[in-house]
Amino acid sequence: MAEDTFRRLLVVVCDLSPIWWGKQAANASENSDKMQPINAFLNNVLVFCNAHLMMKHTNELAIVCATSSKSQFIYPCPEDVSDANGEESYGNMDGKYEHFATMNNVVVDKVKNIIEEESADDVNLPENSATLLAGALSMTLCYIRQAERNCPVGQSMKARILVLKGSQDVSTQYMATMNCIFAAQKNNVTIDSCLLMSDSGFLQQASDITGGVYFKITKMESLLQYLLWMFLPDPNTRESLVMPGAVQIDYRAACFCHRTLVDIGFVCSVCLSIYCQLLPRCHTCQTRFKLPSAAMTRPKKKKKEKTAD
Amino acid sequence: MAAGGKQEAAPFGRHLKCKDLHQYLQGLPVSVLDKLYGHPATCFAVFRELPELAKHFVMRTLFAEQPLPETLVNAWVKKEQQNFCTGALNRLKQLRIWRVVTGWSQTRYELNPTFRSNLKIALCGGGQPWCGVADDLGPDRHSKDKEFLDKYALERWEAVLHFMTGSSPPDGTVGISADVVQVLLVSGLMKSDEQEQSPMITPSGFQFLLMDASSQIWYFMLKYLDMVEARGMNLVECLSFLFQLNFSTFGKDYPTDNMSDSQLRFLQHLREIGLVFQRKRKSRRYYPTKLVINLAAAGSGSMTTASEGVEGFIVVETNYRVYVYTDSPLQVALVGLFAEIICRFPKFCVAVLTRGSVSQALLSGITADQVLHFLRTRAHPEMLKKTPVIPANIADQIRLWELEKCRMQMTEGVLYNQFLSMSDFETLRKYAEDLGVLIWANSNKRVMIVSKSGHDDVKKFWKRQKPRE
Amino acid sequence: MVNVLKGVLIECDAVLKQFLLHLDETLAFGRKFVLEDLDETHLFISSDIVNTLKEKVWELMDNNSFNVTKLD
Amino acid sequence: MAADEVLLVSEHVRYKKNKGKLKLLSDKIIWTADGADKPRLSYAYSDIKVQRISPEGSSKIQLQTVLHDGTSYSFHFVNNAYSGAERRDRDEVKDLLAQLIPAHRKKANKDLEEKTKLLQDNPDLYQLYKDLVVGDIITAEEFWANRANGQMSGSDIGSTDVQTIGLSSGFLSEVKPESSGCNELRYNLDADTIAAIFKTYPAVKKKHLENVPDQMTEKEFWTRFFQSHFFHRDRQKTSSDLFLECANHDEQEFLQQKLSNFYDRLLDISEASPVSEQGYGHTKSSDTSDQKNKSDNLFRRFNHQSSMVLKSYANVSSKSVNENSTNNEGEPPSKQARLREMVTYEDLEEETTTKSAVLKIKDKNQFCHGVGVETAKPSQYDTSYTNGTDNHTSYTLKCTLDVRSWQPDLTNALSSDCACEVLTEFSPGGLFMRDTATEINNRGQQSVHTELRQHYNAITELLRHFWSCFPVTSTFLEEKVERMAKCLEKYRDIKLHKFISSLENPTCGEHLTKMIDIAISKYQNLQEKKTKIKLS
Repeated sequence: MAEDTFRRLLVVVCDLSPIWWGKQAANASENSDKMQPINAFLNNVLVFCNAHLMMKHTNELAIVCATSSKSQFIYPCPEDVSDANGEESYGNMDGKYEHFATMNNVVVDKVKNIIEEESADDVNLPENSATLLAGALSMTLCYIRQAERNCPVGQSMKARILVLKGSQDVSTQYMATMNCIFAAQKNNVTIDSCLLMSDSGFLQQASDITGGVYFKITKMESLLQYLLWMFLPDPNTRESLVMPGAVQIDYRAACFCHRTLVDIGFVCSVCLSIYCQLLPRCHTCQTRFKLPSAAMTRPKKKKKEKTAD
Repeated sequence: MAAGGKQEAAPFGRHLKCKDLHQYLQGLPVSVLDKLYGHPATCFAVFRELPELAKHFVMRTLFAEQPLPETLVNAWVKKEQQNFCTGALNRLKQLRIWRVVTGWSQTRYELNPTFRSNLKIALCGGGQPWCGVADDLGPDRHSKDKEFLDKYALERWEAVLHFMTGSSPPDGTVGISADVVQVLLVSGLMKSDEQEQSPMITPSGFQFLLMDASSQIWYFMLKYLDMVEARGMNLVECLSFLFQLNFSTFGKDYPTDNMSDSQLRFLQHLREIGLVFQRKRKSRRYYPTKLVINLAAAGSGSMTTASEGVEGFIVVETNYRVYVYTDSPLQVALVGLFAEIICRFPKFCVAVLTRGSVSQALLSGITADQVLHFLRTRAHPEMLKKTPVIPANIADQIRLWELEKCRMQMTEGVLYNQFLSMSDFETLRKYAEDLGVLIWANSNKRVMIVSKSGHDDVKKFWKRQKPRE
Repeated sequence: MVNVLKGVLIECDAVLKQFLLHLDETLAFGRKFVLEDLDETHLFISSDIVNTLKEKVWELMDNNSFNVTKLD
Repeated sequence: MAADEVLLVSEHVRYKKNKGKLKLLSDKIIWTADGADKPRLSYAYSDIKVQRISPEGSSKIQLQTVLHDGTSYSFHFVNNAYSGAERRDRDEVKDLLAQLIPAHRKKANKDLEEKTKLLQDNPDLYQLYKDLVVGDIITAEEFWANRANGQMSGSDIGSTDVQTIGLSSGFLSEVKPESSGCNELRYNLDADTIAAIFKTYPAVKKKHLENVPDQMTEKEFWTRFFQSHFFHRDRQKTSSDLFLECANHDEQEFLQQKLSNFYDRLLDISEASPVSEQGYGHTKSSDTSDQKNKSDNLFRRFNHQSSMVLKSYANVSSKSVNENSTNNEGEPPSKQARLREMVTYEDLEEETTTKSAVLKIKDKNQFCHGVGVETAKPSQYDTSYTNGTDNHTSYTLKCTLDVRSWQPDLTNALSSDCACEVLTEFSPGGLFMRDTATEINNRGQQSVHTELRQHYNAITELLRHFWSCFPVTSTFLEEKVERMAKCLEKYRDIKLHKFISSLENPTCGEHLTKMIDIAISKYQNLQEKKTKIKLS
């Protein structure tokens, strides 16, 4: 393998939706001897992040957390530059590499803050709140742009995103998410998706479009090993490793009118907006459709790729 | 420099080869190697320098404690990349990171348990802190900022280089100790004449000077470590300490508590050449400098451009002019090794690359690649924005000048001709070939040349052959 | 019967070989030094002349090289 | 319909002992029993394989037609008007049939050829044909009738574009004379050659029409033609030559053409000799008139050839052009376009930038975030996910408590057993590495995919038939609608159900069934309306 001189930036986007994790905890509470799911999950993620930094001294890391009310950078974040210098208590208490220790401590503090705030805000949350995946992705992409610009002269950076997500997709986010995905594709940013327990159509598309890996995990206790196996190798290394075959991708789009996922829909011939029902006029570009009488019965076919499964 | 170790005939002097970390470790006795893995820092450093695939092999087996059949490991890698897989496996075996487990029908590998547990500690925590449990020193009253540390490090290391060039160091800097001089002498970078007191720089020394700072330090450290045991110090302790420094944080102070005698002595040497800063010999804290952080990566030659933090100062133009923006007489002297200085100003000088100046450098044992590497690693940030960093015509011309030297290849030998029969010729040719002494042969002309050393054997063989016919 | 000659094998490009042959023919060193003309790129010469020859070739290169930087 | 043109009626023809009339129409043969309105027998000439007549001296005067599918029909001529009347009737029919059958067969063959070619060229269509026609869902005629508008017309357009095949300029020399000694040459002329000659020399055709049956025999005519053509064409014209007139006539016609609409500004064939006589600095050659005459003759022949070629081309193009040409100068637009093409130079033209249509988005916000939330109805996800506010808050609380108690202990993040388990899953043959298995699966899906496409093709074809009948204005359409509705039902019940039940994911077929259901319900509505009308 040719020695690649890229700085590799990994941005981990974690879904920390308290509702979803709380539900997981409730489900798992029967065998209560085990660690709480969210704690176990965070531990695993931290080890994985350490592992990424361990691979090469030029590797970089960022962590974004997304909840149902906001998305936030938890590492690196501007405040802890001052924090790290001030607080020597972060110092080495055990044999962990001190950079890892510092990073991990920052993450722990931040995550606790976020969850506290989240529960405080809880009252204001709308009923159907869902993880703000699109927002987190947008922030991540901005961060990556900035990181690429700030890259020292003579060096270049390759960035990828790893999304760790448990809660389900909401079709209201379809537009924003897809825009993020295409932005990532344009910027050559790979989006890897690691799904916890349930599949996500958005992320399937995200990984497929950007050339990343999509993987669903059902055995949470082995999360770390899955992460190390599937997501530690960067896209360059993956080419020489045998990876599991691709999954069937749910390419369904959400219609622009009701945000429902449709197998077959109506597509505006001018702006390509998708509708789940026939409209006399396109909401997006105001094109009037002159409908032949038979059009009602012969809608435009948009065959779904998925034929089985 | 190159890790692969190219087998090319060097007509003028020998190349200065710098082993990378793994080559160095492979050269160590097995017992030392096993002991080294007892410290997380070493495992970490060794891990980071592994080939990409090998790293993933280790990560995949780090938590899974079961021996793996070789075929399984091979199945992880795509068919067309199998040679990388074999390479990675060999490296892991040579470094004793993966061990062959006996008692199975197939070859099975297992991660070295010491390595596993210590790498896990580095990754996940647990175990003892790297430098032992120490009392909190509290904030340093004389704490130094990063600029100071950088300046200090550069000054100390340049003092060593100044000593090598024989030029007088700038005023106010302390000279170097006998221990360091000894390392320079033993490593062959300098040699001392019988008559003269002060040692002289060797061709290898010139090559050394042209390397980038981190490679220089790495090379120096390797030579130093070779002598550690002779000085009665513990190699394993020193190496662990070095790797510990390698992973330390710049600008942070570390306590000297819990350090062994060997390590304390080692620390003083490191202090002298600028790898760590310690205010006083007895001070209970020290600061690692940028020179030592990520040092282990230097040997692998992954740094193709100026190392981080050290600003480049050389501009090369397509008209063979070299502009050097520095006030360091040492750097100017180094440029002067292969370029004619035409004007000098404070903090700036202009030089020009000529055939004569480059030939001079080539004659003193410096290779074209080393010259180019020097220019590249010290290139001005503006230069770095261009690709290639060095203008193509300059790079090509320097290489061409080097090739000029190699237009004739001369090999001493003995020529055999006027064979009476083809069979005679073929027998002798075959014999010489098998012996590996045949340099050249032409069966049409029935002429062959054997090397001088092989002549005696071939002659004897011929004499033995002759009477029988 | 086999004839044995001691000397130095020179491997060089065809152009340089012609130059060496020219030196040989014009008795540039006062005598012949090429022992055997082997092929396009190989010559066998007597070993005592090697250093003089190197200098001569270097001189040739010097004469042939065009010094860009001296123009200004 | 031209098909109804009656070419011949023969009364007093018995079929299967029933009296009736035999009519030969322009494209089919029908037999109607006496007193009946509708013909009992009706079949196209193209279906007839062969006709037979009863032998001379047989008591019954009969004519038998054998069709391609093997069935045969015998007609007994029983005209008693006078003796031999039946024979005369029969012969009339026979003669006409003898002309019609080959003519229609040719046409039919051509049709058939075109159809097979179409099927071969278009595998989807072939599949459709197999599904619908071979599967007896619709008849072949219906299948093609629907195509006829689309594909056939397409091929017609194609054929007009195709140039009529020109004649080889050396066609006459290709008529190899056989010399049979003693100064005699024998030419074997076939119909093609004659047609070619006629085409090239319209005057000869005219002469042929004038002279052949009356003045001289065919053979005599051609003998004289060749004699004239090869021996006198370039010589002094003798007045005795029959074809001298022809040549003159040709020239006259040629002049006419010059003035007629074949005149082309870009093509000057009026001059006898395109070679300028001015000599370009040479002294004007004092050519003998004889020489000039010879070259003039040659040029004239060339020009004649060219004008004939142009004429044949113009015949084709003017057909299509004249229909829509209303230009005042009497020049077809194609010619104008050609002229324009000749006199305009691309690089002198101003650069025209094509403006692409700009997407007009009324409300950017709406485009990015979708149409207002008020239209968004709560999806099923919400209820299943949060399951009411109580759970929702309790979950959040639980999670908060969990995180609050979190003391990261990374050393136990992963147990060796779990890691080994995963390792096995990723080993060849493990849960995620069933490469061979997935491959087979994929192949299966591929075939499902193609099958699904076939069903789509077939059903849309049927639906096209179905919907094209609306509005139902004639009984024919009514019948067709009924038939198509039945076909659709049949298709759904037999083929589609089988396919859908074989699918792993039945939703794929939903759309197909839905399309059919809509059609069927439409048909049922129609039926209901009809019955209502009838009742009222």
